[in-house]
Amino acid sequence: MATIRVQTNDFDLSAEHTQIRARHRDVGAIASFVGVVRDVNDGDGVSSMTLEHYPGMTEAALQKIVVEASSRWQVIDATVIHRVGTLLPTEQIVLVVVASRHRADAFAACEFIMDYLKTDAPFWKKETTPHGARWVEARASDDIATQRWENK
Amino acid sequence: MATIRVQTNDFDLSAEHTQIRARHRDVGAIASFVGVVRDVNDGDGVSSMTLEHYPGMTEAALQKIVVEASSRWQVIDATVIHRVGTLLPTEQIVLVVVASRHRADAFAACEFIMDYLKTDAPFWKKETTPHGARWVEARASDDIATQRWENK
Amino acid sequence: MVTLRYFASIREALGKQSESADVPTPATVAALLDALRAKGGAYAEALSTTRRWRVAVNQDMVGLDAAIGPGDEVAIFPPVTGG
Amino acid sequence: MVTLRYFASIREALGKQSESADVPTPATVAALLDALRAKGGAYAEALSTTRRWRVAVNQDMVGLDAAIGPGDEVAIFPPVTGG
Repeated sequence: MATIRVQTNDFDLSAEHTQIRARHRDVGAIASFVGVVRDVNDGDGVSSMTLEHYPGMTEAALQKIVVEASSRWQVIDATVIHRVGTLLPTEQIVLVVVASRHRADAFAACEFIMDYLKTDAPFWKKETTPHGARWVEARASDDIATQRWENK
Repeated sequence: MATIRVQTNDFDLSAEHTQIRARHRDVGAIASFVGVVRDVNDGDGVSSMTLEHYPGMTEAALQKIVVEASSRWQVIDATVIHRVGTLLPTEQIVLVVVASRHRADAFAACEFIMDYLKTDAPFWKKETTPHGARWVEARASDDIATQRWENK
Repeated sequence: MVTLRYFASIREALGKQSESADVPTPATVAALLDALRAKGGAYAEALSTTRRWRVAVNQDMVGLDAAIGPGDEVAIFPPVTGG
Repeated sequence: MVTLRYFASIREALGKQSESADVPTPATVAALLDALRAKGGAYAEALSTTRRWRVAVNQDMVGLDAAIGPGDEVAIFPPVTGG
């Protein structure tokens, strides 16, 4: 069971939790991750960020990542929401929520989904700095974060 | 920087996130954990659960765990809220929120705090089952979860 | 004199949440537990060495060889089960 | 005929988000990229082998040796940076 959404609107973490808790009485643990726009990146001030995606493929890629996580850990429910469009510092970008019976599964599946989202889901960020707008470069550290799951 | 609260009232995860995001412009990652009352434990139905704590010592123990996590990982802000009193299935028991610049630190510190909360913070659960009320037994798996951090 | 505090199943078994005890101090946690067990009945049963319990002195978790001084708050409780 | 879609910095460099291309199919991704580079200018620059880009065929990420058939949707974009 999974909810995948790509949207320009903000999201409400508590509302997503409340829905998951209302749907299941066997959930004991909910791990969540929220990514937030920082006001600095690679040493430069960031005044805003614009996110682009590939409609259709993005949702399919997220679904595939959640299915893979659910095959590795006990996952009762999961929600992934990613915003697109223009966002300002301190705004929420991405939400991953994983509900499980026990906490170790919830934590592992949540972190796995975030790591693969970073390398496999087609989103691109352009940030506005004092030097102008620039596309954010992919990070080698994200590939390394993904690779550590391959060896497990 | 940390917020520690032991309370009978419910909590609002989004409100805690919003406060953290309002206080810092360098937060890029917020990992959270919510523990939920399940309707079953050790094979028996659970109709309610009552939590007791040791006022003073409990808050001090939680503070110490957060300080230890902050010495191991980059932690910008953290919130721990634990409820006491009587709770019903699907109700929230505990909240741990950790904000950091990057996600690996947020995830690790959040899971560390939950693991040590389970073994070091003085809370006790009594659950009501069809066979009557019983004190929940401590789990060996929780000691093992704590011990794996000792070796890191 | 020390203040004893009991929690959870130990509080229920002893039928009280706190009491004062006239322990000759300085003493150790082990000596205090021996003195309590010597009272027999619920004490001997609840604090039996075959059971699992924890001790905190002045709200710090300690081992059996920890020292107890006059005025200390000594809490005895089962392994914790929060979260 | 295949439909080409461009995203992010590649979309900006080529000044378009999609176009139709008359590639003799079946072909491989590598052959399609060679044909595009042969157009020179922004194509040669944006799709240069010294740059990092990714290719998806019908919305599945693929390697250079993947096959392309008539009517396929082929997307070319830089490494992803979401989250």
